[in-house]
Amino acid sequence: MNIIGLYNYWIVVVLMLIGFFIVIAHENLIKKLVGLSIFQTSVFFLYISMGKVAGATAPILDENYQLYSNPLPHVLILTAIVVGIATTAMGLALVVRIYEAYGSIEESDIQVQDNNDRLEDYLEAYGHKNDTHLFNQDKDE
Amino acid sequence: MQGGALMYIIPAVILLIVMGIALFRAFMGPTLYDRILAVNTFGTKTVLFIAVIDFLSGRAAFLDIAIVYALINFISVIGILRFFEYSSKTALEEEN
Amino acid sequence: MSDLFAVVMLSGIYSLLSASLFLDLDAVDVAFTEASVGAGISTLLFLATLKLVPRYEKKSRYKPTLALGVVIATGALLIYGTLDMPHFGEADAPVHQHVAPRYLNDSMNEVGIPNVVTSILASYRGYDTLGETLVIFTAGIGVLSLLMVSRRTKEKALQKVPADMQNQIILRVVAKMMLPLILIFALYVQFHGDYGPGGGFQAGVIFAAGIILYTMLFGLSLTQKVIKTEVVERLTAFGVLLYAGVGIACMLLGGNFLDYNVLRHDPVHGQHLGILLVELGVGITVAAVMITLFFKFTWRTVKHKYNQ
Amino acid sequence: MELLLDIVSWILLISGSFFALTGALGLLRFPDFFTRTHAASVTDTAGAGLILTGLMLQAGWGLVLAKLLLILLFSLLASTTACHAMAKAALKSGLKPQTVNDNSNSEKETSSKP
Repeated sequence: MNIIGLYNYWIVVVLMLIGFFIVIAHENLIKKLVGLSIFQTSVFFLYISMGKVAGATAPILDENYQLYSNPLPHVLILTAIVVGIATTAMGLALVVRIYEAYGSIEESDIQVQDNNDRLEDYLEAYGHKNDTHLFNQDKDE
Repeated sequence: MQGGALMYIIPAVILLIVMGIALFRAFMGPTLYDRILAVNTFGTKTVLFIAVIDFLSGRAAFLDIAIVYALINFISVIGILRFFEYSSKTALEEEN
Repeated sequence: MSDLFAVVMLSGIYSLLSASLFLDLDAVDVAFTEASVGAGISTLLFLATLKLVPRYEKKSRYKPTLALGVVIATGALLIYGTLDMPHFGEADAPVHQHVAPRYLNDSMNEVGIPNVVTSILASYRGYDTLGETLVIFTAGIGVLSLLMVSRRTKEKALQKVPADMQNQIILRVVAKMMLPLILIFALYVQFHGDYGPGGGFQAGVIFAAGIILYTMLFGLSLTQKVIKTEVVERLTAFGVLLYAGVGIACMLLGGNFLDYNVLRHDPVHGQHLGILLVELGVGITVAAVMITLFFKFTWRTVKHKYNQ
Repeated sequence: MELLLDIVSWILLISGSFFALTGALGLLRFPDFFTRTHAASVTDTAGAGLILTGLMLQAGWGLVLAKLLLILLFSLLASTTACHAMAKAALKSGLKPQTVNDNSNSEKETSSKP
């Protein structure tokens, strides 16, 4: 078994893991989107490298060439790239709105604010409107 | 054209080295402007690299891609610079 | 790196590099798309967003140990999974057995254009591409509704905020010289897509990049005189309608949906006409959506500046 | 005739590569941003011009030649303008060129730009 011939998949795996790590380990939403696009590119690499045939040329028919790479992955990925940018733009628009609503694009800040809101609702619902010391204590943390 | 391949291989290799150096500068660059400069250099060298590679592979029809690179490189550098029109004071702040 | 700006710039380089890699793997059309989309529009959109949100990342309070563990475990599983895959560049891998030979051998007789990628994109897998175009259209609508700016705010803001880069005279002159070349090149890519790398997706993005360059240097109010926002927004829908309309025309002429053979007396000529129209629809939608996206982000910035 | 063309394009390609390499060395080794701009932009223009002309001689008449000319035009216009804009933006944002007095122990490779 010649294992070295699989190196293209390993590159894909490494890239995919870098993207994955950025998405789950960083709290900044913009960085998460960058990580997502790296992840996306690794999938593109997977498809395109599968379509490659050794010694072949690009699939534009020409009488001088006989062997062409597989054009089907190219088509799938070509549209995927453009759709990818459209979804990224959607994500960026959401980030802008989140920043306008919360004043932060860090996940933990957003979570703290959400929890505070929920606590406030809870206190209000159970008639502890004036027990603000509870609320403030939580906020100080 | 007997000398053929070698004529293109030497410039291609040198351009690759240059691209590597530009990438290094983009990572290291103490100020942000160094990074922008490195990005620009990287882009122009990629254009040349693709042009040379096209001749090496013999299918010169792919020069379109080099043109797109040249355009996109210009546009993105302008975009980056425009970003600083608003916040030129903060542009020099060093990142850690 | 905590400076998001540097992150965005490096991701632009990454995108250029990956486009070179695609070129090396014979995927010319994909390299084309990645270069114009990934390095161009994507960087510009990220920068436009960074103008609206803080530029520096906060230090995370958590240690990334758990995340690293999860990632390494996933990686080990994936590597194990690759062991059964066919080798890189093998000509008899299963991927190359099923439909690809048909496309490569028969598309010249059935569709009659040399670029196999275009003939698959627009003809063999026309449904797919219609779906993708709709997705782009939907994303455009989504951003449109998320980042709405009322007309009154726009008008008020325009009076106060001067055009960007007012003082960059050299840039403006050079950009004016380059703009026609960019737009003509976009049209060339659009209509030469049958014979070389290119097509609606790439041409749309390049066209949009040209308009965005103009907007960046001359400001939104001047761009409004060249190309109205309302017109661009209508054009997003028009592209999709053109695509679907070609399909319906095929049905009315007695064929299946998106079966271009019936458009002309000669099937190959019909295919040519169908692909041309469909690619035009794709190009219009992509260009209009990209321009709309950029406009929306820029309007948002103008609004924020005005409110301050 | 063909031999002559070959020789000329050899010379052009090699000298273009040489310029590109020196530019990269300048980008790597020069002490501050303005000197680096100087190194990168000047050699960018020279290297691109020489390499593209070398390729043009090999292309022969046709669409390829036209495309190469277009690339040459773009790179001449775009890279010089971009470098100018960059240097201007850097100067405006308060980045000062390093002068001899700033660190007298460094060699002659200091900025000449105002």
